[in-house]
Amino acid sequence: MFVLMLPVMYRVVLGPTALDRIVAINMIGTKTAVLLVVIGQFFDQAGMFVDFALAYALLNFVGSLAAARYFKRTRPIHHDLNPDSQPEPGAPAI
Amino acid sequence: MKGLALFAVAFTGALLLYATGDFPDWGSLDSPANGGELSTHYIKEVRKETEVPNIVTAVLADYRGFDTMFETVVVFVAGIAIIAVLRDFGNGSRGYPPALANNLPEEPDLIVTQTCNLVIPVLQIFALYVLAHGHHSPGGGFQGGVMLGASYILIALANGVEAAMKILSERKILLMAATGILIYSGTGLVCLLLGENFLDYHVLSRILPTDPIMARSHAMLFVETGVAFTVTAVMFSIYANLATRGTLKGGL
Amino acid sequence: METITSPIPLFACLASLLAVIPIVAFGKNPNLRESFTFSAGFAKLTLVLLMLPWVLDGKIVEFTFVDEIVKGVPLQFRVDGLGMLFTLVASTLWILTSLYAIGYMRGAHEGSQTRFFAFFAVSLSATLGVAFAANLLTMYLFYEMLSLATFPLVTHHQDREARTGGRTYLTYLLSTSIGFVLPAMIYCYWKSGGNMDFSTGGFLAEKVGPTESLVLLLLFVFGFAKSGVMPFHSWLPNAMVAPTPVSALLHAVAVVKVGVFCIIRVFTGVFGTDFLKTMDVAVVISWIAGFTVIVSSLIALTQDNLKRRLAFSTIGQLSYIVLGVSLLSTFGVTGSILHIAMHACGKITLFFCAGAIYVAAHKKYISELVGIGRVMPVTMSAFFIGSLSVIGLPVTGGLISKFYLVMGTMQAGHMGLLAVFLVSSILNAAYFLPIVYKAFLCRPEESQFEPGIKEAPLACVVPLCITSIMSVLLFFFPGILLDLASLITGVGN
Amino acid sequence: MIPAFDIILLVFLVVTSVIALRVRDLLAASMVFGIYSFLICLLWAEMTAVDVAFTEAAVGAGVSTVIMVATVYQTARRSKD
Amino acid sequence: MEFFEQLIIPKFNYWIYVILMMIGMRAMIAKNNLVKKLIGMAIFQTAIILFYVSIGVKEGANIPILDHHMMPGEIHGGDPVVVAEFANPLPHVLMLTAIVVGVATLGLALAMSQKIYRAYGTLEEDDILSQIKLEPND
Amino acid sequence: MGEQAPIVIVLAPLFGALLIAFVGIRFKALCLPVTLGALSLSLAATVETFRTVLARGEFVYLLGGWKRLQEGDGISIGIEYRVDTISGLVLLVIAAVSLLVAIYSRTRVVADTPDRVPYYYMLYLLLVAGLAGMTITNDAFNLYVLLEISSLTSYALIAVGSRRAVLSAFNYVIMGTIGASFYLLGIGYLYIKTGVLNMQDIHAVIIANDLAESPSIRVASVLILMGVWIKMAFFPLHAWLPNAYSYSPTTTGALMAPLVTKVMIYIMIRMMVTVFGLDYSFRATPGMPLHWSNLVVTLSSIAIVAGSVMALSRRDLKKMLTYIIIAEVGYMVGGAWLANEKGMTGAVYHIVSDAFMTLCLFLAVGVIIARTGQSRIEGMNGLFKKMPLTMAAFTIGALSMIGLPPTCGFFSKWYLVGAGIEAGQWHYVGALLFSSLMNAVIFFRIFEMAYFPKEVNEAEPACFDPDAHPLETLEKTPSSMAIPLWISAVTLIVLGVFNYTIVQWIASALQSLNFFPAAG
Amino acid sequence: MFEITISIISGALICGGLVFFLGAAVGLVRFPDFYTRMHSAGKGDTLSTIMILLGIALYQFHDLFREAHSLEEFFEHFKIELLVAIKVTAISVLIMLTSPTSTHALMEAGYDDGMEPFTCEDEDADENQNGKESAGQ
Amino acid sequence: MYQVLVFFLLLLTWVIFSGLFDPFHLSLGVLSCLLVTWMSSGMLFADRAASVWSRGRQAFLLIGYASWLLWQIVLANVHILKLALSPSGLEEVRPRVVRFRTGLRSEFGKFVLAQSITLTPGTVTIKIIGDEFVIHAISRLAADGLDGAMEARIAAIFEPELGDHLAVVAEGGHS
Repeated sequence: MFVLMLPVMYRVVLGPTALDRIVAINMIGTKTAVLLVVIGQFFDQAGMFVDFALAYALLNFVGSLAAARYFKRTRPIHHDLNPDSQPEPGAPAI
Repeated sequence: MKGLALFAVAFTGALLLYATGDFPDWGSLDSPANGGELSTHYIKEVRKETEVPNIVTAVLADYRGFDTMFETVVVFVAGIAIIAVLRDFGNGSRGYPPALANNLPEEPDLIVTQTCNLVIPVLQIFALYVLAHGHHSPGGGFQGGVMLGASYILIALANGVEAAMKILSERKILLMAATGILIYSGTGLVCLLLGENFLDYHVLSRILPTDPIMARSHAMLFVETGVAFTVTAVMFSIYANLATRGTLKGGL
Repeated sequence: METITSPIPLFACLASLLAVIPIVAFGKNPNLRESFTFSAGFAKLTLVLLMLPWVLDGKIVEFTFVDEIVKGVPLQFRVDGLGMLFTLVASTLWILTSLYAIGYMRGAHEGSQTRFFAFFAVSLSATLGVAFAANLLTMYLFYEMLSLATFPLVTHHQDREARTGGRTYLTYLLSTSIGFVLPAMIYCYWKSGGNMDFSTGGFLAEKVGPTESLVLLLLFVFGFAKSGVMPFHSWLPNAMVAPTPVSALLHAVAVVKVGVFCIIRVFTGVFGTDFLKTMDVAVVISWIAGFTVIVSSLIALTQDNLKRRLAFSTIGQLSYIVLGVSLLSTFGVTGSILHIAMHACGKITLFFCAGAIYVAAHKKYISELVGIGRVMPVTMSAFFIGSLSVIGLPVTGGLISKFYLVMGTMQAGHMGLLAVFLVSSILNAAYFLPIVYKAFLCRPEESQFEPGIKEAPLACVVPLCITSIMSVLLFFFPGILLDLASLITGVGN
Repeated sequence: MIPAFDIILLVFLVVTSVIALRVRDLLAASMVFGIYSFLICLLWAEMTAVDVAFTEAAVGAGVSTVIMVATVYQTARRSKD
Repeated sequence: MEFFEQLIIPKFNYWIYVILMMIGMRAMIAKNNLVKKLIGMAIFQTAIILFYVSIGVKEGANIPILDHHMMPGEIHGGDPVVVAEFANPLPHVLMLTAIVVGVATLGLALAMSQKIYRAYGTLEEDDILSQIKLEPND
Repeated sequence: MGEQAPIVIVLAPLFGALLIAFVGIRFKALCLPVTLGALSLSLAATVETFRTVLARGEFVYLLGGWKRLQEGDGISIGIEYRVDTISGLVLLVIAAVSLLVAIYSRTRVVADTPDRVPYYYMLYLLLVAGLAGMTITNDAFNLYVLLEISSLTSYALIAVGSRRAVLSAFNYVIMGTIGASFYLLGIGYLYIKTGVLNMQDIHAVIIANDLAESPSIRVASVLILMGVWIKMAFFPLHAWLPNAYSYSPTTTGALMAPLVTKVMIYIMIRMMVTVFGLDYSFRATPGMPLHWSNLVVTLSSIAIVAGSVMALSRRDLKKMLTYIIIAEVGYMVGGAWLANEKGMTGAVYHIVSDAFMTLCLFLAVGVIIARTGQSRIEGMNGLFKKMPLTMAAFTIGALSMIGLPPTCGFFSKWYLVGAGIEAGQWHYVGALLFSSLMNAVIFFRIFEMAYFPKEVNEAEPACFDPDAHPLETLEKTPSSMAIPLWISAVTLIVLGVFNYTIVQWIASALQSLNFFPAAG
Repeated sequence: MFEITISIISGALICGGLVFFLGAAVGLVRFPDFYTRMHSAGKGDTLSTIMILLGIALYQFHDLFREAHSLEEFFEHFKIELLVAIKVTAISVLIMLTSPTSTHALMEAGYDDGMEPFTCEDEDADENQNGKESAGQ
Repeated sequence: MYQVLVFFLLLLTWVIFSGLFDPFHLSLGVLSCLLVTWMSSGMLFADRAASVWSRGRQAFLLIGYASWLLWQIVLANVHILKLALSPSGLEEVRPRVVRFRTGLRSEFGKFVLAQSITLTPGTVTIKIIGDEFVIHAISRLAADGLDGAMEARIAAIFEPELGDHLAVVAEGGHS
């Protein structure tokens, strides 16, 4: 499973845009919840671990939603392939 | 500056590594911390003394309950502090740069809203479950509180901060946060008024229909509830303020 | 030695301090204000005189405010002969100075007189505190208080000159006292094992070695920079920007005398002359003082400003005292103690005169004083008597103290220092007598004074007359002073 | 504890922390920080610290990331380093 | 090699924590962007938490929650508690507090950075400093 | 009551803050009375505690009633409070200073932060609670939590000021977090080797297992020291302090400057004495080329000199005072590390006296700012005439700072210099005297400015940024500002005159320790 | 027997989940633009998670018939395991609910952000009634 | 009535979570459920007036729908898998943006539809603007798969009155 996480990490690292990263992050988050349950199995205490896997699943959603909302609430950035060179559109000119 | 930082960091790192060789092996059973009298006592005696299976909760809320009270106060302080620092009471905008161009008009998204509507009650009931079952499974006041707070954050994310503020207004937040600490410290204070030391819960058996040991257990639930109150309120308040730059209007 | 515990020293000290309250309160009404100054002065003198018989009986008056302000050291007053003598001089002269100050301040139309009188009173309290102090710490406390309380007096005019003068004044006094006296004092405290009481034998006796004592002595002598020992003397001429009553009382009597008083205390009370004699170190101090005497006299010769000349003269005279006490001989110490009183009377007279001249004729420079004896004969006569006293000529008190000092030199066997005395006396004469000569004996046509000028106001003239008379009287009746001095030196008169 | 998990997670952790600090887009940085706290949470769970893991889960996923995003929203998204 | 076995392997966690801490601390001091600094701060704090939690780990131990049947309330007497079976709860308790403190600090610092942004229009430390230089200063 | 007094010290401000949260938000006028009430209660409890300590010696309050194991001889399983005369003194200082500043704040808070008064007072009270708790607790980790409370509140209290204040508060957050984290790490290193958290237990375990030589403990001590030093702004680590204190609102400066650094110094002393033990702190470690305490004393000498010099170069009153604080921190750290009883006594006494000195000066400067609208030295022209009473109090504070008798500053210097001589640390003595002189120069420069009438002076720019609140100047000093100022000024003299009593109290707490003269 | 069956089924589920996860991960790497990656992530993630979770949920029962001293104890075990299984299922339901939502939300975010979808103008473009929309305006 | 329903639903959730049936914890559960009901009962269902029976029916049908959807999800994943893993998969990626109008009225219906679209092969909902769905399809095939079948199923559950109309469309499209 961790091995499978590697390609996802690849997206996180390279990403080209923030959204790509966020997608990958969302995925990792979901998998984390799964992994928690797996760890619970290791400890033979799945009952305990399920609780916070559940919490995790719920809260992970909050994180991605916030990120998504960020984009929704900002003025569109005109993308080209190198977003890092873009100036911040919302920044006041001082 | 950079060089200095590098030096400081390297120095600290070297210092820390210097001591690492001296540590007991990772996971060793008989290191002073693990095999020591203190943790042994907690593990061995916790059921006798408090009847709470989750040792962490017992230590958190009872043995080191005072720490936890102040942990709650830390949260409270954070809430107050953020309001004090950031809150824009409408007349504090002297000389600031013009409002960011970021604030687009609110348009709730059907899918997100619907999902949140479904998720939020579940999240809330789960949060309360976590709070109530802190004795038996991981969790407790803080975790429950954060999740409850997160549920309000979720409302804000789905329907905008203002919608969430309608449910949990700023005044309510403050009251709730203060009530949380009041519940915690009030529990302690009742112990004090009953003639024992602060937070010495067993004396609560005089007013609760239980024996002293169970009184400890129940009192822990009280204080966890207090923690949850504060944490809920403050977590939401932190979000609401940060997301709206303290105006509590518009924002993320 | 019998000890009397009595709060009188405290009251004596407080008399002027408490007077500050009504002085400030009635600042609007000059006459009422000054009446308080006077009543405080008289109250103080009365209290001091009350103690005089006890002290002369060889008793010691003690009063303790705080039992242990630091471990083993109380905040305590103890009145002994030396302190009594100094107090007597200071409180007597205060009354006279007050009278003079009224005349001077009103005559010269100075501003902020309330502040002036208030701080004047505070300074007096501090002076008394130093005089009564029973230990080094108490003394230091009042010493610093005096430095600070006199600052507003020195800078009374609040102009640029006053600012410079005041800055110099405080820089010298504070830096030396903090930089030298404080560590020395703490070192003493540590060495003596927590005891700082002045005692006849010296509380530090036998506890320090020669090098340490030399260093400590130097620290003390330079640290009490109010004594004006070179090279820490230049505050004194600069402080002459102050109104003349201040110069008169403080820089002829209180402040500078506090400096030398402290040094005497250090020699007699801290180390003990007997102990110092066993180590041949005090002679270094003697030579420094001797150097100061000569050099300051030479500088005085070159000064045209009357008050500055007086100031340099004061520096020299103060070093007499330091020199005397550093000789460690009985006569030397006696001479030093006497010289405090004698020089005070003489020098205050001179300052009063200088002030009176300024009030009456607005003249500050010696070169302008040609023929002034004709328009202000009383003042200049007093000036003459004062000069005699400072030079050490009969029939003034200065002769007696100088006599003792010279005796002390011979007793100690330092012939070189004897030469210092002689040379300096000649120099003293050289810088004072020409003034008198020009004032009285010049030809009338050389007089630069227009007819309108006459004697200064009565309030100015009366005090200077009194002080000059006192100088003379002290020559004839030095007994009481000798008695007091002998209490310290332990030699019967 | 599960040593294999432990080592993998720790290595991931270091990598993520470096990424979080190197990414110039602050929004991405804060999201990567979110991953960081996921991993941390797993790590705690793996080290038997369930309560800590729970807290970290709640805080890291529910609050820290969100408030960071909120701050980035209210300030600038690009960073010079 | 022996060094490796003695110092690295058994103390792997401690090594990583030091590395994380150094990363975080360097970011705190040397990063130019305020939010980056705060991310560094959070990493720094987690590193410390990692250290503490590592203290409490026991080989082969389970989570520090007693089973129900061990509770005296349910079945009197119960099985005796074997200390080695449960992880050390104390570091966990401490770290709960530390996490809370961390998030509180983070929130407050973020609030401050927003306010700084409002005042200076940037979050870059050097830009802010150059702006300050223009202001009247002591 | 006496039994429960220690907890009331901390709880009173806490409940005060809650009460403000309940009623103060709506009725803003109630905030100050509630604050005053809570602080008075805290002060009363402190006095009561202190009396108990004087009567009975050190005593322990068990929170949660968890007694030590094995009939009270074993390790502590809960958290306990421990009050001895030293912590009692520091508590007294905290309670008194905070009460005075609260009175003082009546007009200031409304003027500085008009729309957030209740929040301000809540933070204020919680800061006091945190500081008092830090002083009184005997549990190393509990100390950390309280440290964070006080840090968070102080960050916020600073950040409510002008925009520069926010920036400096941010720096403070970074530095403060590093400091607190170092402290936490240090506790971790102690815990990993000892397995306990109670300070006395840690010490006992170190002694019993002979751990003093182990690298972990050594590193722990370094970490804790570094952490505490950052928090107290010890010289090379001071960078956060000057801006933080000088740009913050008046009340914040007046509350924090006297208390925060002093409490941190107390904690350092506590760590040295209670946790590591003198034997550890002052003994020459075999592997180290430098004597441990020599090194620190040297550092503190540098701190003193550097602080004084930097203070001299400032033209802004508040800034100048903050640099003086840095120098004063050097006094106390050096004193504590002189390795003799006098030094430790002097350091503790200086905590008390410096708290009041700083208080007096900051209050006076606050009044000056309120009256003149700015705090540059050039702007003080003719203040002696305009506000003689304030300036008199300022003078007393300044004299105490310089170290002139009979103010308490003199006596602390007295003990410290004495201890320096005894320990043979001449450079420390020199630094102390140097800083006294520098202080003299600094303050007399101000006196001169204030005493002499105005000379030609170009328009002086205010140090406050233009978009801060417009500073309206008061016509006369309100009595709510004058009274605390004067109380603090008088306290300086009272503390000076009765210093021996205080020193005896300190000594009674120290006497069980076996001090020995440092070698070399 | 029961045990083995359960293990095999749950193992299969888990393996299936892992395969899908692999697909999603590879897709995430290989796909050309954000939207397509989103497809891969959103779907693969959901299903793989659900499958793994269901596998685990089933796995709970694998030791249902372990040594039990009494019927009561058996039910006790059963109850606990059932609860855990239900909870795990609940997680998967929640994920089923939230995962598409976040996929959608992110999609929309990208769309609103003006990210140009990589589209292929097919010959039969007119088949879509409303035509294609070039995003970003 | 509505709130009672919500309460019992929540209580069911609680019991699932809790797994402890002693009176103490149950009473805590009741308390919490009351609290949540009071706090956020307004969120769960849009139509408060609907009868219990209709809700029951909907729930029942929803379960059936869910199982169908699950199968669709599997299909979707296989699709993705194919695209991702096969060497020629990328060739088939022909993304496009599609818009279509729905006949569904209720928000919940739209929501379920959107979710289903997201989960089914090759399509993801980007936006809902009024009645219009903006959908991103990964390939032409996927875009073509967007027929009315799903809509009809949903309509059958939530909006039976619409169902007949839509069902016809579905029949037509499905063949």
